[in-house]
Amino acid sequence: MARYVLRRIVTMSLALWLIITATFVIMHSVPGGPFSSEKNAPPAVMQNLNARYRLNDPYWKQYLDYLLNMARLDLGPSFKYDRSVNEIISQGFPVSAQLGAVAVSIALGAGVILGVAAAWKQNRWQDYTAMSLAALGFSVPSFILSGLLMYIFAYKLMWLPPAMWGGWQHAVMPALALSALPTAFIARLMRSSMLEVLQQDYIKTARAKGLSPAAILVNHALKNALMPVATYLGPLVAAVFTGSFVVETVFAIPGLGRYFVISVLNRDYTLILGLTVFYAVFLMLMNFIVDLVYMFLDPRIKLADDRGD
Amino acid sequence: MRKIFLILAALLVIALTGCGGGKAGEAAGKAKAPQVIRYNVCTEPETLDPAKSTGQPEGTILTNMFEGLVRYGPHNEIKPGIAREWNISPDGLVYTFKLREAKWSNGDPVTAKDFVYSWLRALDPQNAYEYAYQLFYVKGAEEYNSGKGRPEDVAVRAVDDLTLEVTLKAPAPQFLGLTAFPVLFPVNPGVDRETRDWPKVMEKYVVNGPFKPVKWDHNQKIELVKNEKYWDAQGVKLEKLEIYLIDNIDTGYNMYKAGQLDFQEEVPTQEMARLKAANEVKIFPDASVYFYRFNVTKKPFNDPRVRRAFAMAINRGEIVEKVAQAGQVPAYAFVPYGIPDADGKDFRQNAGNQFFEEDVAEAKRLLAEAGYPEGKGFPRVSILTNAHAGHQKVAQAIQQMWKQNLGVEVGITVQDWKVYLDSQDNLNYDICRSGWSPDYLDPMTFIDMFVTNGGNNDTGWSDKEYDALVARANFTGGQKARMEAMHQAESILMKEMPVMPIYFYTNPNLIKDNVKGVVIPPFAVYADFKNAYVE
Amino acid sequence: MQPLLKIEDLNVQFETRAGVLQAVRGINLEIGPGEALALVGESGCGKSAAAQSVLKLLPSPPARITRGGVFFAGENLTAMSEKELQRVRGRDIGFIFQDPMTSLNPTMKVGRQVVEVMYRHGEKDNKKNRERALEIFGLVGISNPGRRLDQYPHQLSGGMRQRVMAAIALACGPRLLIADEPTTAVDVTIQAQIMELLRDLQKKRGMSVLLITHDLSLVAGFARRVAVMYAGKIIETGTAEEVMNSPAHPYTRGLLASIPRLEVRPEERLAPVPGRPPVMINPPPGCPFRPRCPEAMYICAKIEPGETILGQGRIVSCWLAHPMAAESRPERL
Amino acid sequence: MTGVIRVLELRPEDFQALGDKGGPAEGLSADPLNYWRDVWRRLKANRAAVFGLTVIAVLVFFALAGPYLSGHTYDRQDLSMINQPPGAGFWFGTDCLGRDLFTRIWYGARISLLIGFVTGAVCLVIGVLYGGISGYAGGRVDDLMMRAVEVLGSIPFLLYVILLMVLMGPGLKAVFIALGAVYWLTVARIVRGQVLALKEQEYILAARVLGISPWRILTRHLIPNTMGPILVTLTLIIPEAIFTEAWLSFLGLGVSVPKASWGVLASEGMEGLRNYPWQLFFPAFFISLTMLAFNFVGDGIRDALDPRLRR
Repeated sequence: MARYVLRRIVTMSLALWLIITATFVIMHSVPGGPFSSEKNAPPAVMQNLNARYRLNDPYWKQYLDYLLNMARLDLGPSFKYDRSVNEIISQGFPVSAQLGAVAVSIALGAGVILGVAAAWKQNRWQDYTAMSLAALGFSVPSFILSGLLMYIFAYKLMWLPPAMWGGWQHAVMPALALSALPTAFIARLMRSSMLEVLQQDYIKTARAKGLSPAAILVNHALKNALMPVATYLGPLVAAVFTGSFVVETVFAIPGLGRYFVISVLNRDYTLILGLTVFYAVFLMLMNFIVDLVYMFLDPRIKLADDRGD
Repeated sequence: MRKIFLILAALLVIALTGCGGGKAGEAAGKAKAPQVIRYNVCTEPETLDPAKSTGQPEGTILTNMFEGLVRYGPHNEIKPGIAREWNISPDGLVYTFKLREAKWSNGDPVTAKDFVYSWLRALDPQNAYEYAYQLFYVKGAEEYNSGKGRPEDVAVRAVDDLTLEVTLKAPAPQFLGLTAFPVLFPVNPGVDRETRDWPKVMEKYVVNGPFKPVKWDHNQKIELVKNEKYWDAQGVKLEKLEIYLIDNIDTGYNMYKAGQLDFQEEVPTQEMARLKAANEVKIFPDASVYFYRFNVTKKPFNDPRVRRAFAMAINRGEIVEKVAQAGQVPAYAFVPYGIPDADGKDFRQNAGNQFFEEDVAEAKRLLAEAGYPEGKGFPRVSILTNAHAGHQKVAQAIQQMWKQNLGVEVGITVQDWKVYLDSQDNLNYDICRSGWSPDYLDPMTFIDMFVTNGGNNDTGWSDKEYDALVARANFTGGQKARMEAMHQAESILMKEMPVMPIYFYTNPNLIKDNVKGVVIPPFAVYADFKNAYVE
Repeated sequence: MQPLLKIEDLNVQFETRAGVLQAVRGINLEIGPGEALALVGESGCGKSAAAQSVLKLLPSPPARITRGGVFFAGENLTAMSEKELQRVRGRDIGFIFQDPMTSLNPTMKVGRQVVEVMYRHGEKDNKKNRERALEIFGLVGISNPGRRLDQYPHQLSGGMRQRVMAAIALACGPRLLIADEPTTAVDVTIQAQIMELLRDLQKKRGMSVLLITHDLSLVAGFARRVAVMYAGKIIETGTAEEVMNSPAHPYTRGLLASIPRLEVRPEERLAPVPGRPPVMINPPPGCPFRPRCPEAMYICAKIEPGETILGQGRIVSCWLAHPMAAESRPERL
Repeated sequence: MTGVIRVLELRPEDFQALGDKGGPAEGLSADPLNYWRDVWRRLKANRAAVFGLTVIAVLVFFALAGPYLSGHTYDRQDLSMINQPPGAGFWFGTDCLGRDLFTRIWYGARISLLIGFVTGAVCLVIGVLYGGISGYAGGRVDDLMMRAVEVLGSIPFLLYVILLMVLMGPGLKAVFIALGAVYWLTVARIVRGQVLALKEQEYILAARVLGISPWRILTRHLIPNTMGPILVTLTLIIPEAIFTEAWLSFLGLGVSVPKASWGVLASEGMEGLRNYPWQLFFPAFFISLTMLAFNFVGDGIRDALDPRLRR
């Protein structure tokens, strides 16, 4: 186990280094700098700014400095905001993650139920209804969905507050908007994996045992059918927990997602790098956790270096 | 055109009638409504450090928390702030400010030393504040900031606790007004020395203005409450000012409709027609100009006839009415309305808004004269704009007008904001959308842009006579001569036309009817809530 | 004596895209209490469909019982509701499937898979159930049963897994055990052990067994009676001795000729007679075995043969058994 | 049934040995249909997939012909006719600059579908080559190449799309490249997996033993056999690209004005949602319809390839 974890850490670090390097290169080849503005400041002022943020250093030095700071878990100051990148992430991420957790729960719950219902009643109305719902989730772009939700529930019906982060009422619309696509995806994934499982011999065994359909579903089919969903969960959690630009700006959620867009638009170099690193680490971590969960779900799977018995 | 201005002026008066001081006091006395205003400034501020701030949203928030030496009144007049009175030497170089006995929100007295400390802090090259150059009028300031001089040589001096003496390197009538804005605000030296990141920590944040901050929820809102230690606390009616930081205007609009906002800085364009018809939107003057730059360093816009032809071949009235829709004023001059002339009247009104006329026939003639009859043989050129829906709409309307009126096919190039700035700075464009808002209420902030190699010229245009006129205006103490020089400069600019004015901005706002007494200045700050109240 | 299981004119169809597949075409079978019967045929002949139709285990759609019925201890299983059937399954009738590799839930400990049946059919005390499972594990010959209970299927060998399957089938002490090709997927040495086990259980517990197999060699010494199935019909029945010693149907003769010798590899055994069985979607007229039959006659291509009773419980469906065949082809006798 | 009874009048010659005259036994077995013809047959039997294909065909037709039907052009403004509701003159109404939305929708269809198809093609080329080479080479090369895919998979993809868009400037070409650059990973993974599995199969081994060049094996044997899963992936990537472009348009980074993709039209329409709902309805409807159509077709192909899932 320890060896396995160690090996994962080594490969993760290597991947991280590659990502930082690539981002650094692309980022600096994009025209425009963090301090360009409509009103051009005198050269002396620009000189001070560049000196302060070390943009006068040669690229290799900036790059090495960044790597060294990274090693100390310091992602540097934001060039645009009066906050450090660490602060921005630690303030935004919890909000995005909370909302993301709600959204993933909805997606998982609704997706699994829809998928199971569709598979269980294959080619009957339940199947068609569930799959039509899933298709809807697939087919509406998030900015339109968000806008429509707000228009209907906040503007017309006035059932929910239009925006901002507060009580549960504030989480309803953004969570729905965030979960539409993953719900649809999980529902379809669940349906096909459930159909696959339902054809397995052990399901027939379970029926021959005289088990009720509910018991077969819960005790024999569900766990086995959930495995492909578990694989998808790693990237999903990584994507949803780090926030969505559209949902966060439309519903005025103070999360992390917006920064993935505006950091680039602002050429906020440290923030771009910081977010990339954070996302990559988080994704790798989630995938690692998924592997562990998988091990729990499927006793046949063992970690590569942990062959017992 | 004149008519439109009058309407605008009337609007301003209507909007500001509620702001009369005496009436305000009475109304507030009777008011039962809770004195809370919820205002959306439409963006997360980059910083709340006055010296570091550069934008209007930051300026707006800071102006409600701090007070400089002076403060703008409801009619754009300069009123005493922390300075009780001031004296300017006849040569316009030495300013002596007498401070009143004001207090910081932590109880410390506000002294002249605080100003010295704050200004030197703003100029410190180590701090690298972008807008430090607003202090470059002060003798020794630029030298210190560029590392060539010492802080002791910056000519700002505390004569005693309540007397501040500033010496400028050249006469600059706009300097007094600048002291009303963030970079020149005082900060509390004790707090600044003790807690370097006080601008981020609301518990440590110490102010000397009408409101003090309690909470800053990033991308949500900043909560301000009345600062009881403010010298004019009596005049402050509001108990609480909630500044929302919602950047999606549509979302803000929905919140306004749902009764969660009282006031929003911006109005969704597609709502404008309906809101105007229903009288729900209030339009304030804005001393800014919307214009297109021409790249005069290369064909075809190196020919002033082509530039004039292009400027004459669009229908500004239609653009303002159908596209921009916020009651903007078509511009046939460069300096906007709302800037005082030497006689105290309006600079624009004095010179008129008619340096040229829209005349398609004349435009065609000019274009033919330049060698492109009916647009034939005209090189492929393109309008550069940043990726903003409104600008793209205007560009498309203009594109069609040029095609129809001149027979010239013009492309549109949309770039991301920073790339666009880069292209504009490096003259990588043919025609470039631009806008300019004043740093201070003086024509100079518009006129000095276009001096040869000026940092914000960005057209490649150069004219010796123009440069001489700007220099004369800059080094003449007398307002009359200064203004005269600038009027002349503007007429050269409009003859040569390196820039094509399109319209003068307005500032449309969504404000609930029961919100009174808000001052909405035409530049630098969106709204001053010092005397605001809820009816 | 009343038979324990009686299959009467059972017809099973599969609706496929290509058309209606007639998997079982009117079979009749009886198994008495404590009796072992073997249903023999190639894969695809409908024997598994018939066996699974006893408990209506085939997925419906596409499978459908179109005619006939199954009676268990006098009760009509075919007419029972799904709920009632669930009570019969696993309790009165146990089922062992062909492939122990896939027939056990890979993510559930085998002990629980056994206990589950007992829990379902009445005994809610899982501590007792566990003890019983331990007992049954011993009974089916699982060594070290205490440890095995808490293992997952992938940790067991193929033979061991088939024993677990047997344990599941036997958990509630059923009166009838249906073993569907219980030895196909395990290797030859294990095969003998499994058959030994089944024989043992049948004898000791007086249980009826319906053994489904393609391998006539397994039948000897296990089942008293044998039914041979081809293309959805039973083409020959009789006692094991009768069928083995004097087969009446050319197909049976073919099967017997291919009884495995050790040097023959298993996959060759699966096609004892040259050619493939027909797909029963709109089959042409005549005997379905005709294309592969070395002794086919003109009549065989025209009309499907009916049953000829050769003796008590000895029936064959073949034109060769027709008196006229004997006349026309004297050399056969 | 009555026929059977009549035929039961048996004659001795019926019992003559048939010998080999009965024809081959195979005649009775199911005809092994050609694989792809079978897939196509199954696809045609799937109503949703047929619906999807029809919709795509109709959309493509209108994308080609639509802009010429109404007599308006996509960029012709009439500032006196802004924000007109749908009616006789303007079938889908007009936008905020008085342009005919019907024409713009179909012009947008051209661009959006082009984005979908070209991005799909870019992904296909890169993904098939990369995955094919990786899987075919195997061993260390495969290991290294797949590690690279893994690393690329863990970057925040939208941030990179924006970075690339900003780097290249808005416009169709930039959209193709930016989207193609991030979506090919899936194709590469799938192709590689298929190639790995196929490589070990006997006919490939036989081809190798016969000394056929690796390139020929790759193009003649492996790639045709991986077509199925790739097609399914493409039906996911194409709408996804259209989707992402719409999202980029929302950020103002889509195609340049006055050209308009559905994404541009939809994000313009968002502003008018409260007052001019048709400006959002039409682009949103066609985006959704396209998504649905491609999804149906994708599901259909998958089911047709793997008939176990839908019987």
